[in-house]
Amino acid sequence: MPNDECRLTGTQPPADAQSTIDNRQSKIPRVGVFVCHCGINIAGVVKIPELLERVGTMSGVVVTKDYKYCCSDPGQQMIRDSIKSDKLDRVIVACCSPTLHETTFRNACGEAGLNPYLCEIANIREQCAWVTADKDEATTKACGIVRTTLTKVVHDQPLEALTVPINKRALVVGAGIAGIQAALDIANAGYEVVLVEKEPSIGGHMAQLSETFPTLDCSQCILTPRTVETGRHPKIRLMTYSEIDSVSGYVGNFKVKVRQKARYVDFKTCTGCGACLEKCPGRTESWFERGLVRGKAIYRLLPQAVPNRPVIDAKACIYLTKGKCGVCAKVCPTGAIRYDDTDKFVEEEVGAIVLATGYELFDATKLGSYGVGRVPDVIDGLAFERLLSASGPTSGDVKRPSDGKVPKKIVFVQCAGSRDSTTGMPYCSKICCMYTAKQAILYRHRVHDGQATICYIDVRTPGKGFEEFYKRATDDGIQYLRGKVSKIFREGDKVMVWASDTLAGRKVELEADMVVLATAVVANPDGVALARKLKTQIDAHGFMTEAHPKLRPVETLTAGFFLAGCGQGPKDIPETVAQASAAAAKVLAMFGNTRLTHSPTTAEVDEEICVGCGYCERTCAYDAVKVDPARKKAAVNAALCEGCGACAVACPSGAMTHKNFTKKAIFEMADQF
Amino acid sequence: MATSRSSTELLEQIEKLSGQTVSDCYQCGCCTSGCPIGEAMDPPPSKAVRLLQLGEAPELLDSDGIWMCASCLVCGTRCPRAVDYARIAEACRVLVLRSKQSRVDPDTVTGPELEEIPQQAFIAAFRKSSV
Amino acid sequence: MKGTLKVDAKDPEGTIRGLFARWLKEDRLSAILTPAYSASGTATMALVSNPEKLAAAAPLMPAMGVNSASIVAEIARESSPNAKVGLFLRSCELRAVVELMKLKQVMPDSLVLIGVDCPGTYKAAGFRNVRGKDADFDNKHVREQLGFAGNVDFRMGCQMCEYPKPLVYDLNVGFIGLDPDKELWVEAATDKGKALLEGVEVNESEEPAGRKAALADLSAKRKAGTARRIEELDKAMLGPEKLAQYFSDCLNCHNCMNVCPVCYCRECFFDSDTFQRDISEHVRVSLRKGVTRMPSETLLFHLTRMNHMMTSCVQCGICEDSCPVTIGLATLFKKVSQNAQQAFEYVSGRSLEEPLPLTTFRETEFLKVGEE
Amino acid sequence: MTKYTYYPGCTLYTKARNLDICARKAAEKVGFELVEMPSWNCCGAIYNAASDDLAAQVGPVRNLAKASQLGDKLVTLCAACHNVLKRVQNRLDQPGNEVESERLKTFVDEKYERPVKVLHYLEVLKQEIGWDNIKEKVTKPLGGLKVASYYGCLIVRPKEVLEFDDPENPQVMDDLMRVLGAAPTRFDFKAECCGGYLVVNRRDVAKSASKKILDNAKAWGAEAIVTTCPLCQYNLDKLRAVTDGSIPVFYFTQLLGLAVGLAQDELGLEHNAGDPVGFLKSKGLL
Repeated sequence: MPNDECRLTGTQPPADAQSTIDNRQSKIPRVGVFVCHCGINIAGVVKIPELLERVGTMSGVVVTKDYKYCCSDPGQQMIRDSIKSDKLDRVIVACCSPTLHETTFRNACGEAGLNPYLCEIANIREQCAWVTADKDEATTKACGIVRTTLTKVVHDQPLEALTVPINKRALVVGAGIAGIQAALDIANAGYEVVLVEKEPSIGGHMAQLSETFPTLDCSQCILTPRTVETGRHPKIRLMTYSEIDSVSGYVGNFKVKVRQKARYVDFKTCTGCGACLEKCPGRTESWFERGLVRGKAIYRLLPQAVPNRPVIDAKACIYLTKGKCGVCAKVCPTGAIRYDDTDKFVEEEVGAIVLATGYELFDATKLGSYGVGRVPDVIDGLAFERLLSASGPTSGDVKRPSDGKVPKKIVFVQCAGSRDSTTGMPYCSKICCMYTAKQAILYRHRVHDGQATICYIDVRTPGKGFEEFYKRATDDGIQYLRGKVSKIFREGDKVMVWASDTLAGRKVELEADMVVLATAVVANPDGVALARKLKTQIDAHGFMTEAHPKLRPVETLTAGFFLAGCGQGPKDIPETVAQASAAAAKVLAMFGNTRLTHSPTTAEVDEEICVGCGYCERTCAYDAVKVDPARKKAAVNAALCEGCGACAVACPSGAMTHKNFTKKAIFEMADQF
Repeated sequence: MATSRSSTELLEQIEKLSGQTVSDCYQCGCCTSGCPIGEAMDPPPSKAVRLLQLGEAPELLDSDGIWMCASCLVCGTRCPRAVDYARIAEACRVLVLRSKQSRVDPDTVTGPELEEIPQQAFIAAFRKSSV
Repeated sequence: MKGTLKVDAKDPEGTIRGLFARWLKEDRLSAILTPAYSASGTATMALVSNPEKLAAAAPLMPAMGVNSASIVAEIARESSPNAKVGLFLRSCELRAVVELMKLKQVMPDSLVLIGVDCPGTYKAAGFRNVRGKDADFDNKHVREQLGFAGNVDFRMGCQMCEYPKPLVYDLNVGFIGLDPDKELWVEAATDKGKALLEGVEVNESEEPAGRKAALADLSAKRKAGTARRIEELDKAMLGPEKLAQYFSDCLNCHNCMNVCPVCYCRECFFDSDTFQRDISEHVRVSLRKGVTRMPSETLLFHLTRMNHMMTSCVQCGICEDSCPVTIGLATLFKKVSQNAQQAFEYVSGRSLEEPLPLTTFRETEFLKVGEE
Repeated sequence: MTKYTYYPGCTLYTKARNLDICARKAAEKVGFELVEMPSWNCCGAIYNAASDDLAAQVGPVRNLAKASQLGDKLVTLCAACHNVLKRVQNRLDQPGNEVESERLKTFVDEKYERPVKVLHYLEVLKQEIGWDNIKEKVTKPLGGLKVASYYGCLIVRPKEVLEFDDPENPQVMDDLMRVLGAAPTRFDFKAECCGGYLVVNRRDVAKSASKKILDNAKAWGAEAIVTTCPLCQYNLDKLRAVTDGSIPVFYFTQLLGLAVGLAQDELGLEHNAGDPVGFLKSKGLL
């Protein structure tokens, strides 16, 4: 902090200026300082006896104590006892980061009758012991950190935690296996769930898959019971072909606006007989079949779809684009076709939201040298799943797209866009090693004399039964070639692959009938857009960020939002299901309470000073601050406020302040250095 | 041996001259896969970088491979870790040439086609491979 | 709508007063805020509602005592759709009004922004002496406009002004690059502005090339001068030691803050109890170095003001005019705000639509920071 | 008629006259003029990428300084010259490189007036003239001739410096061919290296690299190949002629000249290998 003291040379402050002056202070609070050794984490660097002695002389400190592990029960008991016996009205615990144990120590203080918000953490582990080598310097720094915290704690006011009621309904966004699992777990616990899916039916990418690694059980067979249960569950309100328009409110009390896209089919009247599907002449690219076949304008994703009702793709429908045709309406026995259908908006009120927005595959046309789009027999892994799937366009026969011939040689290209920080994504997509092995095995099941070569950089098999599955692939005669593919091109009806064998140290040219790219897994772009709209955190690649990578893996930093599935990062089916159940458990744990507590360290407005310029409103990331245009005063919705302090910083006059982080306290803290 | 410097010094020199960090390479082999003359290059790019990673810079400087790179830059363009092998090869050549050793002696290049080859090729070849 | 307006009797100011009279008589405006002379001949601002009293109005007066945006903030804080007040203001004043509108401190609905070209102004204090007894001084000044452009007696803010023509207005009255004895240039940018020109005999045309060139020339000269001044300023002020020196005369009077048109807080943070220390704290701070300059925190005050004002500062330089110890605030704020605004590709007062830089985030901004 | 400062380079004055002459004459047909820069010197033929090698940059810097006195654009045609001049210009302009840049400029007598935008002839056609305007000037369309456009390495890489086109699947020359009435074929080796200057002492390597390019073009059904670079032209055309003669290789400027109505003797076909005249006659283009 800049200050404008005159610069005179040769004038040194008296050695113990600090305590001399502090002891003259008139209003002296009673502060107890408890120094934690954190085993040797702190005590190995900071000289605890010296720290205690120096802290003991600070104004307001009436007692200093230390203990090997303050967070342990005896450690907490020491604090509780001291509050009573020494009549403490403020507590400082000098220990690790407040993210770990602030709540622990505040609760301990609360149990001893001290307002929990009069307890502050002085972080002398991460901010001192771990980053300072010299013991004397570390001790002085720890002393400074405690002194600064002391300045703050004497300004602290007792606060009461806010509580808000909970609406015990949940919203689950995305009905792939993650969303389905989370919805079922919550619904089976007896709470209502609104399950929103943007596609016409549920199941997500899992419905596209053939068999699953490492057990080779049929994806459809294990998924269908779940989709059916979801469709029939009395507690689940299923909204397919729908998207989240907006979310307002706060944890426990969200208001969600859902846009139900025009389906042009009345789901109540439609029986799902499929007559319309046969007669429709409109053609379109089929997302679900990965472009392997042309779809129809009226379509359902698959015959086992839940709900088993078709919708019309307005862009491909001849009637809706040109006003002629109307065949589906003519053949429909129940008169369910509604050409005048429009988007509808539905409002739902929920208390918790599970985001299970899933993944997509990286756009392989960006990998220019791989010939995607130029060479028809270069396809991605999901397209190959459709070729292998019994419900796919070839009923499970492996035929290549260009001429329908059975490919005798397939080259599988791993890391197509993964682990690539220049043209693709820098991370490992995690599932490709195993699904490529599986696809090669399944290919050899279908085409017994087929040759499969897998070009890889590293084979990663960290999962139960994975390494054994990899061995099964090599036992089966599948050739593994270590080297990233650089170029794929066409020569006659062959697909040529330029690879290398880095183990032998040479370049290799492979001739194949077909190439399958294990394209990188990326966050679903619609999920990314939704996260941006909801202002939940996403990482540089669009994956949603968990509140803590180890200890809070299914929560977000925005209270009330939980994560499940590949929207948070690439993962396989068992991991996805486990995470979905964990998210459901978090929701249920929240629903086990009647009211939610909310930290009272929120922003507040001094209306005497506020002129309503709106800097705070525009700075708030949580929509918690609004300026009343008539009164020209800002107001804080404490239930929405996350206490980040951005508004208080933005406010030029100091009308906006942050409870227990007043500017006065902060300036005085800064003055300590 | 191209120079009398130690392997560590050579690696430092190569990294400085090329602006590349050899530890960035994770040996995926993409450079070797894509090299249009990869079959003729010994060692091929990925193996050359591996030699540097292993502290075998002198072996690389003595090799034939560094003289085969025609700086078409395909390897660097496709490298997932943005390592430009063409610049590493250039640095290696420069180090050899600066120790007054030519790879190609202009006088030894003969043949009837010499009449036809565009002079840009001669200038380029001699700039890259002779003192 | 734009074009030239004929000037009668070589009296451009009179012609403008004529327009004022017409607008007030026909009730197109209920009052007009304009530069005017007081009974004793001092330069001031006046809110005129009675067309009979227009004689005191001096729309082309080359003097400025306050940035009138401060006055507008006083009178138009609340929305009042029935009033129609014309603001006859210079470029820097209108730019400040625009910033205050964005900051919700001025309600736009009751106001009509009428801009006027301004080649530069003298300080209002003492202007009576500059002007002497020459009643036609203002018109004369307008006639020899560009001759005065490099006038070293002008306010420092004016000497560095690159926007002699207002940027946002409903209607603008111009004379730079024309012969103001014969004609003025009028330009309506909005319906409000067009309504004022209804019935006025305007010879519609494209903006004369001579006017464009004159404006560009003036702007370029000023920019060059500014660059030179900033270079000098850098020598005098860069670095913590020199910066402290630069402000060492400061009396902590806060005049600069009080006259600043875009400094809009009701209570300055520096007047709040944040900086009220008891004596023991003062002594403690003093003990660290042995001596503290009093009053304390003057440098912090100026740094904070730069920080708070940099994105909205319209560089009018009125802060320097009001400084009793003549600290070079105009050049300083020119530099600071220009740099800050360039960083955000923002120009204060350029547009009502451009969001205030610190309230928005563009993913493309500051991509280079930290790359070195 | 817009005039552009033009840098031909050594090879275009000798063994690649057919590339140069057609370019100058065709330019006038489509509406611009190439004004040759006076007293130009060698570009160095190949860019030296060693970070400390300033000496190799001096030649190009002198050319750029000279060009900067004449205008803010410099047109090149030879892919090698283009690559070198563009990369040296980029090195001069690179933020953070000011010290080196100033040093380089002190090595030459010519005053460096301003940064020069180095434009390849193809970029002039696309960006400055525009396909529509060229289309209007086509008097003898190429009758659906199936051509594979071969760009080589030097005009597409390094992509962030050359900023020419997609380095994996460039399109500019394909677009030009389409405008001229030809039918560009798909082609997977548009920007693969032909072996370049290795032809000087490793003819075998250049031959096998060139063969792959020709094979792929033929596999995609190309009847002819177009090039932008004298060395590519040599490796694909004359070098190949001694191994397997089967597909004619033209400079793109030759086909451009043909389409905008240059006379046969202005096309410099005698410098091409094989029987280009017979080929063009068989296609009804001569």
